[in-house]
Amino acid sequence: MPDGRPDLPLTYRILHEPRAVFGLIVLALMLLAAVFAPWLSPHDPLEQDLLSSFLPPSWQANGDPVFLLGTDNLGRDIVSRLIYGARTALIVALVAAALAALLGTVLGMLAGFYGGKTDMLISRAVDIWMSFPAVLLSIVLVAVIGAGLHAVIIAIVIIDWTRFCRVIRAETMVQKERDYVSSAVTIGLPRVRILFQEIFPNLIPLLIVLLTLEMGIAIVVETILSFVGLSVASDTPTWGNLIQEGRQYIHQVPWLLGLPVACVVLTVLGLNALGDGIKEVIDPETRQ
Amino acid sequence: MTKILAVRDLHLAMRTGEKLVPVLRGINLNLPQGEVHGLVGESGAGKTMLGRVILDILPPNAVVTAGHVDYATTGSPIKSGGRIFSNRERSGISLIPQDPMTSLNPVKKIGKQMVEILNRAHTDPPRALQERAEALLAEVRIKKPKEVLKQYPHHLSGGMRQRVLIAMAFSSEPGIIIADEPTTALDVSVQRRVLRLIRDLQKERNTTILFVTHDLGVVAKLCDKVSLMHSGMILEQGLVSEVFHSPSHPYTRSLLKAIPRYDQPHEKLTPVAEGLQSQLLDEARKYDQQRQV
Amino acid sequence: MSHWYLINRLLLALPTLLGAVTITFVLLRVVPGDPIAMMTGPGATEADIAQLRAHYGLDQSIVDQFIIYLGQLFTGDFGTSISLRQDVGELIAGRLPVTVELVVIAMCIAVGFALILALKGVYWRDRWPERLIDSFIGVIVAIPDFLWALSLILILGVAIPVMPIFGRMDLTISFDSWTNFYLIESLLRGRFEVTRSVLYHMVLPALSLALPLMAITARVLKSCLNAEMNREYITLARTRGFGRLRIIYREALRNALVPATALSGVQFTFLIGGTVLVERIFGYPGIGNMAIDAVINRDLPLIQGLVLTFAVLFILVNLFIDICITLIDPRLRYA
Amino acid sequence: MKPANMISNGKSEVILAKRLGVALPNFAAKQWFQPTPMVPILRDIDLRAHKGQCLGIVGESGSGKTTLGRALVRLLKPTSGELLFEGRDITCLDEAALRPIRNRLQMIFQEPRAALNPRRRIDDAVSQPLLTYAKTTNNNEAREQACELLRQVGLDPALGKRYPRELSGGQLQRACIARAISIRPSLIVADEIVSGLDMSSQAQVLNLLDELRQQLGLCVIFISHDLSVVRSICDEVIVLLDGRQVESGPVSRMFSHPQRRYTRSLIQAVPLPEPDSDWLEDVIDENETGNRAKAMNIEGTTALVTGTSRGIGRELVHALVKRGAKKVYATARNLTDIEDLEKSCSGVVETLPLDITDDTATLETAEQCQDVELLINNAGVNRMSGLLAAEGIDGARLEMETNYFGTLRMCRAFAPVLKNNGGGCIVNMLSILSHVALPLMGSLCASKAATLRLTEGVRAELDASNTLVIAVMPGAVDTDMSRDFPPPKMPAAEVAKAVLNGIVEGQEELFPGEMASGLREGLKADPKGVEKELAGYLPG
Repeated sequence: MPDGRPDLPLTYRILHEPRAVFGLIVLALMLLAAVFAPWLSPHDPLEQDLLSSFLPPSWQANGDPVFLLGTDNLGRDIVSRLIYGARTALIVALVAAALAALLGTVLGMLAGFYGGKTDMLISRAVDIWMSFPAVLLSIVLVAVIGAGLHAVIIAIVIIDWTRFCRVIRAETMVQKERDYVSSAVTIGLPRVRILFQEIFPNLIPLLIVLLTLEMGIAIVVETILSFVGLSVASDTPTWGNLIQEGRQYIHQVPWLLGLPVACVVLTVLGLNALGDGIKEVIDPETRQ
Repeated sequence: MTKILAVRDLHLAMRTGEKLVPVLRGINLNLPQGEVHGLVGESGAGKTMLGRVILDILPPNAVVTAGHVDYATTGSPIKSGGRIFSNRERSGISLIPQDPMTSLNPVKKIGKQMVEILNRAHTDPPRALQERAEALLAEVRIKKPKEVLKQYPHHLSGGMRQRVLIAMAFSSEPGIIIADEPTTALDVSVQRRVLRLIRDLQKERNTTILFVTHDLGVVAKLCDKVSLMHSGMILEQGLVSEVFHSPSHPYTRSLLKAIPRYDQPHEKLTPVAEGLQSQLLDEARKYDQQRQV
Repeated sequence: MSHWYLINRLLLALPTLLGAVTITFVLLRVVPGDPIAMMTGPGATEADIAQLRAHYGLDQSIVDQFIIYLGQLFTGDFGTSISLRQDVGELIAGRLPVTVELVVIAMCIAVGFALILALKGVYWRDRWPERLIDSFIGVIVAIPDFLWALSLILILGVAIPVMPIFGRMDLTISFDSWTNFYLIESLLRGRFEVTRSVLYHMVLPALSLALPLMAITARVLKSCLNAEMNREYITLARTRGFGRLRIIYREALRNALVPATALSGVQFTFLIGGTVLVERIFGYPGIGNMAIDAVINRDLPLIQGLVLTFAVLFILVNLFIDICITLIDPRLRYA
Repeated sequence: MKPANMISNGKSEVILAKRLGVALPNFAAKQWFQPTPMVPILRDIDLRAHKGQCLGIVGESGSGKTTLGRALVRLLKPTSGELLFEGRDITCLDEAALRPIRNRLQMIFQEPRAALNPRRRIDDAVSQPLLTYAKTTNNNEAREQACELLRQVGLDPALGKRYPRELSGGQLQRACIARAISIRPSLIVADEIVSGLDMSSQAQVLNLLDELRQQLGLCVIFISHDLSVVRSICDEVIVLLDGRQVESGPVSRMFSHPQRRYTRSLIQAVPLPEPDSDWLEDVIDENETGNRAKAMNIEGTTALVTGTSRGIGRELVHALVKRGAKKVYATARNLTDIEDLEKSCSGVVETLPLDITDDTATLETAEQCQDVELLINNAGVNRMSGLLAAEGIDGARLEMETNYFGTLRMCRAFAPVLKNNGGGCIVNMLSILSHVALPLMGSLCASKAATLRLTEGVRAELDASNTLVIAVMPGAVDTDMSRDFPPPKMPAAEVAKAVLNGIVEGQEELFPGEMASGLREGLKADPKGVEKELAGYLPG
C-alpha cells in the first residue's frame, strides 16, 4: 500500500538481501582474480615442470607446499591456471553478455513497441533461432568462425540475443499498454523518445536480472566450447580447457576435474543468486 | 430477536517484519437474526478485514490481539470463544465475494462447483444434488439453469456470475452471509437487480447479512442498520433511517456532503476536510498508545 | 478445438522449419575446411577429389545445391554421410530411439519431482520447509545440465563409485535389438537383465538432464500455485471449509498448470539440446553424441539431417504442449 | 489556419465530431492470407463542445466510453466520420502532424498510478510537458513552474520530489491534472478520473476540475459511469450503449425527462444516499432481447398517432396518456370524430385534422408538431373485393394511396423532425396480411406487403439517425373494420398495450396476440398451408 512514505534507497535494500550480497562477493572475487592475475598467481600458468606432474594438493601426502592445489599432467600449477581461467571467463561473461543484451534488447524493444511487420519479422527470426539446439548451434558457429575467444563471444551473442529479445519484447508490450505511455503521447513526445525515455527506464530492472543470468550462461558456454575443443588454444588456461584435461585423468586424479568444475559452479551460483536477489529487491517496484 | 453473531472488543494487527500494525481497534458488533447490517468505510478502514475475521479466513500475517467473535449457528445459543471452528459449523456462514470475474474456478463447470458445495451440506445422491443446484439457479432467476450448469464460468456475463455466486452462498442455508462489496464491479442497472435478489432471498430465509461496501447509497436502500468505519474503528452505528437523517459523527456528516447526488445538482460538494481525516488518524494513534500503557 | 487448429499450427511450423534448414545449409557451406579433403587420405589425386566432389554434388553452385537438397528432402532422402558413408536417414533412425528413451525418462523424473516439490512448497507456505525447498530449487536451477553431468560423475562415479559413467549398457551383455528402443523392447522380450543394465546406465545422464528442468518447472509451478492461492475463488473455497490439501489439488493445481506447462515446453526444448553434451560426456550413443562428431568431421549431410531432426522435435514438442494447455484450460477451447 | 481567430468569435466548437466511428482490429480472429478483421467499437457519434463547457459521456461498461475519449484526443485513429478540433480537421492527421497541437488536447486517465511513469519523480513528470513545448528550455525554471502547478492543484510542492508509488491515489490524480493543465490545453478528456478514488478525495478532485475549467476556460469531456457525478459537473450529456449514441442533450433535460428507456433505467438504478426500502421493489427484470439502444421511454415523450377516430388508434391514444406521455397529437380525417379525445384528456391530447393522402397537409402537420419523438402510423383502409368488384381499380388505388403512400408521406415528413430531436421512434401499424396472399384480398395484401418493405427500408435509412422503426403485424382485431370476421379476435386495447410494450422493449417487429404469433411460426414452416388455412377462415 502506498502510504505517502518515501522508500529506502535501492543500494541499502540490495545490501540487505543475502543472495545479492553472496553474488556480489563472487563477482568481486572474480574481478580481483581477473585484474590482478599476474600478481596473484604463484606460478606462470604455462610453465611446465614434467618432474612434478600430477602432484596432489599440498595438504595431502606427497603434496608440495609450492603447488597449493597440486599440478596437472604437465606439472603446471593448478592455482595459477584457475586464476588465469577466471580472467577468460570474466571477459567472455562481460563482453558476450553485454553484446547479446544490446542486440536482443534493441530488437525486442522495436518488435514490442512497433508491432506489425517489424514484430512479425523479429519474432519469426527468434522462432527459427529457438528451434536449433543452442549447444549444437554454437558448436557449428565456432566451427564456421574458427576457434578462438572472439569466435566464442560472437557465437554466444548470435545465439543468446533471443533470450533477451523474447523477454524484452513481451515486457515492452506490457509497458506500452500502460497509461503513462498514452499520456506521453498526449503531451506530444515523438515515438522514439517515448520508447527510449519513458519505456526503457522501466525495462532496466528486468534487464539487469537477465544480464546477470546471461553472464552465468556465457561462462558455461565458454566452458562447453573449450570442453569440445573448439574454444581458445588448448594450452591457454581456461576453465573449460582445465575440465577437458581433467576429464582424461578422472580416475587417477579427480581433483584435476573437480577444481575447475567447482569454480564454474560457484561462479554460476553466485551470478544466479545476484540476479535473484536484485529481482527480489526491485520486484515490488515494478509490479505495482 | 436472537443474537446470531457478536464481535466483542476485537483488535487485529498485521505483522510486517517485526512490527505489529493495528488494523482493527476495539470493534463491537451485534447482529440479531434477520438483520441486514451495512458496514461502510473508505479503503483502508478495515472493513474487509473485519469480514475476514468473522469468516475465519485471515491471511497468515494477521493476528487477533484481543477480543473475540461469537457465533450462534441457527437455533442454538451464541457460542463464546475462539475463532477457529469446525467445518460443519462453517456451513452456517458464507461469503458473497466482490469480483464475480475471479471468484469462480475458471477450469470447472458451474454444475460441478455447485455440487461440490452442496455435497458438504447434504448427503443426497448426486442426481438429487444436481437437481438441487438447478433449483437454486432458478431461484436466483437464471433463465436456463440446466444449460448454465453445463457451462464454464467464462461463458457467463458478470451479472450472471454474481447470481451463481449468490446461489452458492445461499446453498448451504447459512445463518450469516458476509457480502464483501458484491456489486462494486457491476453496472448500476445490474447492481440494482442483484441487490433486489439478495434482499428477496434474505427475506425469504430470514438470513443475517453483513454488507460490506463503500457506497452509502447502497446501504441506504438495502440495510436496516449501518456501522461507519474509519481507521479500524466504528465511528457511528445505528438504524439506517437515523444515521442518514441525523448523523451524529462529524465524519458521517461530511461524507454525506462529499458525495454528489443527481437529485441535488446545484449543491456544492464539500470534500471531507483533511484536518478531520488527520484528526481521526491521531485519535487512532492515541488509542493505540493508551492500550499499550 | 478442431483438427483445423492442428493443421493451422502445423502450417505455421513450416516456415520455421524451412528457415532452420536454410540457415544451416548456408552456414555449413561457408565453413572453412574441406570435407572431401578430410575423408580422403593424403595420397588422393586431384582427379579422385574432383570425382568425389561431383559425387556429393559439392561442385555445383550453392543455390543449385540447395534446390537439389530440398528436392531430396521431399522424397525423404537425407543424403549420405560423408564420414560414416551411410544413409543419413538410416543413421538417424538408428540413433534417435536412444536419445528419445533418455529424454522421456529424464522428463518423467523432472516432472514428477517438480510436482512434488511445488505442491509440498505451497502446502508449507510461509514456514521453514518452504524456505528449504526454495533454496534447494534455487541451487539446482542455477547449474546447467553440463555441469551436473560432470559433478555427478565426480560424486557418484569417482568419489563414491556406485554408478556406471560410460555407455548405454554393460558391454558384456549381448542384445540384438530390432528397434533400438532397448528399454521397451527388452521388457517386452523378457530380457530383464538388459532392462536393468540400461536403466542403471541411464541414471546419471537422465539425472543430469532432469535436474535443471525439474528445478525450473518446480519454481514456475510453485509461483503459479502461490498466485492462484491468492485468488478470490480460493478464498471462497476456504470459507466453505475445504481443507488446504484439497484446495491445492482440486482447485488451484489445474489453473496453475497452464502457465507452468507453457514454460516447461520451452524448457523441454532446451532439454533436447542438452542431450548433445550429456551424451558426449557419458559416451551415450544417441543423436547428440553423433552431432558433435559430425561437426568435427565436417559431415555436411549428417549435420543437416540432425539439425532438421532437432527442429522437427522442437516443433512437435511445442505442438504437443499447446494441445495440453488447450485441454487443461477450457477458456482456450473456442470454436 | 489561425486557431486564435476561430476562438475569438466565441461561437465555434473546441471539438466537433461528425458521425465518428472507430473500429479496432481483432487479431484473435485473423485468418491466414486475409487482412485482420476490424470490430466496430463506436458508430456514428455526433458531439460538439464549446470553450468552458463540460460535456459528459455516460454508459455502462463496454459501451465504448473510453474508446471515444481516446479517439477525441487522437490516441486512436477514427475509421469513419470527421473530427474537428478548433475548426481544424484532425481525423486523419498522423502523429507528426498532430504534435504541434498536442499541447491543446489533453487526457486524464482513470488510474493515476498507471498514468505516471513509475520511474519519474512527480515534479519531473509535471515539468516534462513544459520542456517538450519549448517555452521553457531551462530545467530549473521548469521545476519551479511545476512546483507552482502543484500548489495550484492543492499539493505540497515538497511531494514533487517523490515517486508515484509513494503518493496516495487522490494526490496522484491531482498531479495528473497539474501535468495536463501545465501546457494550457483547450480540451481535457477526463476518463473516469474519480472512480478509483475514495469518497473523500473524489469531491476534492471534482471541485478542482470544475474550478480549473472556469478559471482557464477549458472545454472538458467528462467520461463516467456515475450519473450523480455527471449531473453535478456537466452541462450536456451523451449516453452511449454498445458503441452507439443513444441520446444526447442538456443535462437537466436528460435527468428530468429521458427519451430512451435505457437512460431512464440508468438514472433510476443510481442508489441515492436516502433511506428508502421501496427503491428495490420497483425493479423489473427487463427483457433485453430487443434493440436496447433505441428502446423508448414513454413517460414524458411526445407522440403523434394517425387514424384515431376509432379502433386501435383510439386505444393507442388512451394507452399513451395512461403511460405518462407528455403530449399526444391525435389526428383523424374528420376532427369531429375525435373531439371527445381532447376533452377526456385535456392538456395532454391535442387533436388535429389530417388526411394522410394529402401531401401538403402532412408537411404542414410536421411543421406544426416539431416536438414529436414518437410517430405512430395507424391510419389505413381495409377492403375485401375480388378482381371483378364494383369499385374496380379505384378501390385498389385507394388502398395503395392510404396504406402505402400515406405511410410514406408521414415518414418523409417526420423523419427530419425526429432527427432534430435526437432520434425517436416510428411505428407502422401493418397486418399479418403483409406476409400472405389471400383470395379477394390480393390488392390489400400487396399494399400491406409494400408498406412492410417500406418500413424495413426506412429502418435501415434512419438507423444512423438513431430512430427505432417498428412494424406491427397483428392478426384479426376486434374493430369496426373486421366486423365480419369470426373469432378469435384480439381486443384493440390489447394491441395498443402490446405496441407500447414493444416500443419500450425496442422490438423491431411485433406480432401481437396468439393468432399473429401462431401464424408467424406457421409461416416459417409452411407458408402455403397457412395461406390455405387463412383463406378458409375468411368470411365469404
